[in-house]
Amino acid sequence: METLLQSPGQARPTINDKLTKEDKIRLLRDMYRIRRFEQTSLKYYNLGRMGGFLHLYSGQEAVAVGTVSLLGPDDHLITAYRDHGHAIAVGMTMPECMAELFGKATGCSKGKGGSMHLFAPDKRYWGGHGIVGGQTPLGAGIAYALKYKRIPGCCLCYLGDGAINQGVFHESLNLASLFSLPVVYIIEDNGYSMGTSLKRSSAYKTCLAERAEAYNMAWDVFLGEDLYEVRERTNVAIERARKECQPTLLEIQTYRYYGHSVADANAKKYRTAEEIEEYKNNHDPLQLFGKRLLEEEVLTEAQIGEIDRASKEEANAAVKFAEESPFPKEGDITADVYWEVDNQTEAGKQGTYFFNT
Amino acid sequence: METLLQSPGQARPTINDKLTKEDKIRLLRDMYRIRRFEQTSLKYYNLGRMGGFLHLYSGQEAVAVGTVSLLGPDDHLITAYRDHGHAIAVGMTMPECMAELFGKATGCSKGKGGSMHLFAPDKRYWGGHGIVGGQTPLGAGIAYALKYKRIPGCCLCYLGDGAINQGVFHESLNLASLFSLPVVYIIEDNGYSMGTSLKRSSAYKTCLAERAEAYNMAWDVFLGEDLYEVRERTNVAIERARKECQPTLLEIQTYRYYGHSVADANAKKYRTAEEIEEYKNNHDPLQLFGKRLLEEEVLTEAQIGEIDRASKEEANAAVKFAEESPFPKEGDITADVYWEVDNQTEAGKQGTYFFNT
Amino acid sequence: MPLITYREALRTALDEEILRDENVVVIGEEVAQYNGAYKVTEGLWATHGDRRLVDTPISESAFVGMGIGASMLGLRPVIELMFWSFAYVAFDQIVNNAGCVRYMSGGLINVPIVIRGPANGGTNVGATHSHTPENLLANMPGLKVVVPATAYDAKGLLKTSIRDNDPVMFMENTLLYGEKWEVPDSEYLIPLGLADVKRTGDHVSLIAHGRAVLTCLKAAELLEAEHDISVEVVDLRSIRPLDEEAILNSVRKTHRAVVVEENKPFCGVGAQITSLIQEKAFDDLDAPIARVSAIDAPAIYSPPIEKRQLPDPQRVIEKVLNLA
Amino acid sequence: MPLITYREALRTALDEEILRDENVVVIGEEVAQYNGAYKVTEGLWATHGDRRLVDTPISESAFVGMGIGASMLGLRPVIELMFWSFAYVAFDQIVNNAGCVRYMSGGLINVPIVIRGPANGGTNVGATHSHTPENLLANMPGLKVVVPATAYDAKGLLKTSIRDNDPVMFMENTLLYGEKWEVPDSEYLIPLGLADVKRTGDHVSLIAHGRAVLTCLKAAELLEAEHDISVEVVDLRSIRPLDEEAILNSVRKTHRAVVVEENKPFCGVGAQITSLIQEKAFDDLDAPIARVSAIDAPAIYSPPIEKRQLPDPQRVIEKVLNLA
Ligand SMILES: Cc1ncc(C[n+]2csc(CCOP(=O)(O)OP(=O)(O)O)c2C)c(N)n1
Ligand SMILES: Cc1ncc(C[n+]2csc(CCOP(=O)(O)OP(=O)(O)O)c2C)c(N)n1
Ligand SMILES: [Mg+2]
Ligand SMILES: [Mg+2]
Repeated sequence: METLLQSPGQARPTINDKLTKEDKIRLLRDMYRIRRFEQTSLKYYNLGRMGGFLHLYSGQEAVAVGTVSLLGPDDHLITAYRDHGHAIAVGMTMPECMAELFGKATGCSKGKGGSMHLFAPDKRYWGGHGIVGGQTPLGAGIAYALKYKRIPGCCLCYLGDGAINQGVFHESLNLASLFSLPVVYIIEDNGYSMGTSLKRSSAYKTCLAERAEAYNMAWDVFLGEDLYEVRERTNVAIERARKECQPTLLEIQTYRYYGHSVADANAKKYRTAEEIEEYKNNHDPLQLFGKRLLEEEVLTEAQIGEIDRASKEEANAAVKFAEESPFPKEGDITADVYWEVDNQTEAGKQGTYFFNT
Repeated sequence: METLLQSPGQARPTINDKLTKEDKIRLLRDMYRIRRFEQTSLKYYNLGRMGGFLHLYSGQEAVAVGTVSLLGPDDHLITAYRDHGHAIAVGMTMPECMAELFGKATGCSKGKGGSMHLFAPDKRYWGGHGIVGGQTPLGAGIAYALKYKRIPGCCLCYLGDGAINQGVFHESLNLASLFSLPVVYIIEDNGYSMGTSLKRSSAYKTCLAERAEAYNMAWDVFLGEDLYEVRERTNVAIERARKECQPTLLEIQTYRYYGHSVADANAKKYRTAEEIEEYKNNHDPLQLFGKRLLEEEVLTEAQIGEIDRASKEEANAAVKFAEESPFPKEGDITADVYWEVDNQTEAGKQGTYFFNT
Repeated sequence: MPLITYREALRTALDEEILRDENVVVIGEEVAQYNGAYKVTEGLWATHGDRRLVDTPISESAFVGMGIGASMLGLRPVIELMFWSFAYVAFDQIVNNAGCVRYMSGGLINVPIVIRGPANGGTNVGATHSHTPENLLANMPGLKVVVPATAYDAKGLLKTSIRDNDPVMFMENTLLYGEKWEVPDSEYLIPLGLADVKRTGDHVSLIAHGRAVLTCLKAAELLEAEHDISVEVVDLRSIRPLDEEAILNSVRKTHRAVVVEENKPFCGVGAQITSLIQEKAFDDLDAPIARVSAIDAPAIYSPPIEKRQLPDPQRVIEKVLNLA
Repeated sequence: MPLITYREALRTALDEEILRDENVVVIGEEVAQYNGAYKVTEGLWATHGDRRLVDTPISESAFVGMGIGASMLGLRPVIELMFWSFAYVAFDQIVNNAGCVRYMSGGLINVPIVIRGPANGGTNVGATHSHTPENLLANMPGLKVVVPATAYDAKGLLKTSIRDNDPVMFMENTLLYGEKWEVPDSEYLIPLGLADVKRTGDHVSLIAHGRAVLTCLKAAELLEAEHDISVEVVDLRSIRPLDEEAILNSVRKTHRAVVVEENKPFCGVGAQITSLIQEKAFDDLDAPIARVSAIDAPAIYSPPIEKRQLPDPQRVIEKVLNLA
């Protein structure tokens, strides 16, 4: 399949034309909300309020917000461990998200999953997966279920540029193409997997998305800093999934400002300070979309400032909620393991489910 | 990488020109020896003399014999479970091979591996692997060791057309390309994985080898019925490995006459009798090479008949050897598990290695 | 009652459940057009077509994961592994996705998937093809593990497993596919977590699962006939959930136990059963609990020797006779 | 003797073995330029360069398999898994290739590979990242499993493992990397299969491996101080080979045993140790063997609750006090 999608950089304005003023403001606000949520979570992580990992999405916001904004009621998504952005984009509230990071019983996963494992199936958001590449066949499976049930929806399945070297992703691409599944794989290519640059982890010709060629699958590669562009290019793939029931592999080039996780002591060793600054100054998706909306006279500088302030406030309120929430109880450890046990069905009462406890 | 290797079908005669008359006779003889060895093993399988699976190679002989004939003292090979052809091509004697099928202590693996798990490390033949695709990173590892030790050799790693959909193969291709490993992956494309045709198992554009493009790796695809052609085209890849320390993915199109294994009850359901006959009549590698050697006046019909007869006799003698050989003893079950135990080192005597026995 | 094979019992279970529930879909290598590598699904593709029986490439990790994803949306995929040995290329999907997604989502998701196929040695296919992973998977809270020993159990347990709302690892045995048992025509279900006393006795309890149950039944007959020892045989049927009460009740009656399995011994199912009995029925025991497992090495190919590697009635009898 | 961290002990072992043997090569994600995700390999790339420290893509299955292939030709790869939890995407390579190739070749091949990395819960990284697969891998004849509890043991055991001619699964613990112990400057080796009595006592034996040993030592102190119970702590150090004699000797002296592990209970290492003791020291036991394991669920994220999921001295003490 030739690079059907590789139309020149210029996004045709059709899909974005449909956006109302309110839509546009919501898109900008969601990017701010993600940014401020994460910066706030970082502060409390450093204060010792949460454990484990915290993989920040800052710099990549236009990808989650842009792509998720295209989804309708029959569309689904699933991603990896760098998952706060997608969670908030899809409508998870900050308190339930923050409480999860704090390990509280009020968290979206009752404090059981943590930062890497956020879930909101009511919003058709299927996680939050910690094993690199592990979500990729699940994404195919969600698409499979849609097709099986004859629902014309799709599943967006995100992964990192490092994740493309997990074998299961390759197997999934073959299945998706062979079975014509309505899945859109989105490589969020931020140039690094931990401390390893793209060039050091992947052999490729021109780009990673080109690996789709091997499976006779449509693909596209583009910059992820401009929210309109993200929407425009992703929409082609989503339409292909919904209307033709065909998969696509997208590579959206983006950047993360922080280290791999907050614990990444090397964050500034494998990339230069200049590289990071250059992106922040010239490619920041919030700045770029803010400027665009100023130009479009959708918003004033002051209004953007207000959005920013409100986002911070919302994040702080989420912290307050999280701090005041209770931890799960020790007895909760063995809840939510088996559906049949949790629902006290006959099956759940037959035999021993938990041992030596 | 453009299809560097896809020169037109016509093999340039250089590498084959170096073959002496004796070489040519040996090549033909080895194909006959494999064919007759397997037909004989089939007969005794049907007589209940062996257990488990027996995956026959008949129809594919020019691939193993042609490719292996190019190997020098620093070259290695590893394959899947359809491994008798490679074993014999590499110089394993019929008795030790047959005895293995019979599960005898005199077998190449002392009756421990069976048909799918033949090994001859002294001949740089590293198996015989039963898990589809499982040998593909091992092949990269053998090449890795050669490069590490600065030995200018290569490793041929064979797999089936169905095996290309195991994730680990894709991971291995990326590693081989990224690390510039002297490995030649050879897809023995016989058109089917068990009862599933190529089209039903793999999404691809023009051929399977083209998947190498994704990894910026050289590749080639050609017919495997003509032994000269196999040698000529494979030699390019071997030279690339030895001299440039670069990997190649080859797809050699071939055919198997029997079912997937002897137990394949459907052997004639997923392909037509005509398809099988057509190959046997017009593409049989033994017939074709025999004809070629007649044309070249290397051999007479009678001499070919003599080769055939001798091969059968050798196979029958191997059966006799196998039948007269002892089975392993029950006590042998726990031998060959740990090197340190087998060699009665201090380490092998410390602590308990085997339990409840 | 009609005598049918273990294979037919499984097939009937699949057939009935496909008809009963639109969400049941059978996925795996060669399950449709080829009729199944071991013919468990024979005829189902002809009857139910492409939508309900789906052939896949040799990509266990992806099609197991696909099944898990689809099950999150309410499908009830029955994934066939041609051999359970091939689960090791899909191990991450089974453990981390089937096993942990419910937990990590705080109970928001459930994964009603069945993964099934043969898990046994004894067919001379070498170590790579002879794994018995019931202990590995039962180690994982979140997964269920079922190992039927007869056609009757196979049918009733498979139907229950398909209707179960949690992931069930269902392990069959190629050596049993052709064996026949009485199986009623009418529908029945067997709960998971309910052991079956396959033979009652007073002097010693043999506790087993899968094909080892049949080995125990043969041993029991011989022990009774030749040594006047009255043997009870407890078939666990499901490893997780586990019917602890049935095990303990039997041991409290007989005061002696031999745990028999075709599993490898180290951290095998027998180790857990032993640990359970000695913890909860210590004072009832008149002798140490004995164990019979596969001889501790990778599966040997050599056909007559592999037979000796697996527990046989003789080894069970010796253990029973040696009980203090 | 200098006090050094568990991490430094491992690093020194690697450094010494890299220098000693040209065939030792360290391969894994971020082990070279990044200095290791947990800094175990810090500085080694700077000293030894690209040939001896090799960064890989996130392809565990391929680089573990590559290591196995290379080891067949005489290299001694030390493969770092960033977490042992990620072994599940490489499980087939570990079990079938590292574990079975020697056997299936009738002893013609050996696989002198070490696979190492942290295998522990307790760091609030959720279920996917908190697996402890020592029981799964020790189940496999052909593999060796080593779990050091201190810096001293970590160094001596890692050096031995690298020189061992069989595949060794070496499991560390992120919670211990920063802890210090006395470790001599001079070279020493610790054999596999040799347990270490970390504390002697008369009334009860605590048998443990890995970090659970430290939990037992704390419990022992408290039991002695507050309850006048004299506690022996046996550190298995290697799970396979296993020092059965050390376990049995201790139990024959104390007549009581509690087996402690951070493993999940069902078919965990504790089950096998229990099965061993009751089989071979039945008459020496004055009480059932008790077990303490991780509470039986996937690892919970919530930091204070995950602490409770793992064995702590209090749980060990309660079990000891409850021994009949
Ligand atoms: C199978 C597996 N191997 C390794 C890891 C550890 N790990 C977590 S994230 C990561 C880097 C992934 O990079 P990329 O896919 O580019 O995603 P990004 O972090 O840039 O979003 C690694 C190595 C893991 N979680 N799972
Ligand atoms: C991981 C795994 N899955 C499935 C199988 C069962 N199996 C053995 S061979 C085979 C077909 C392989 O076909 P192909 O790769 O084309 O090789 P061929 O048999 O044609 O030589 C299958 C499905 C296996 N051995 N390993
Ligand atoms: Mg990345
Ligand atoms: Mg094939």
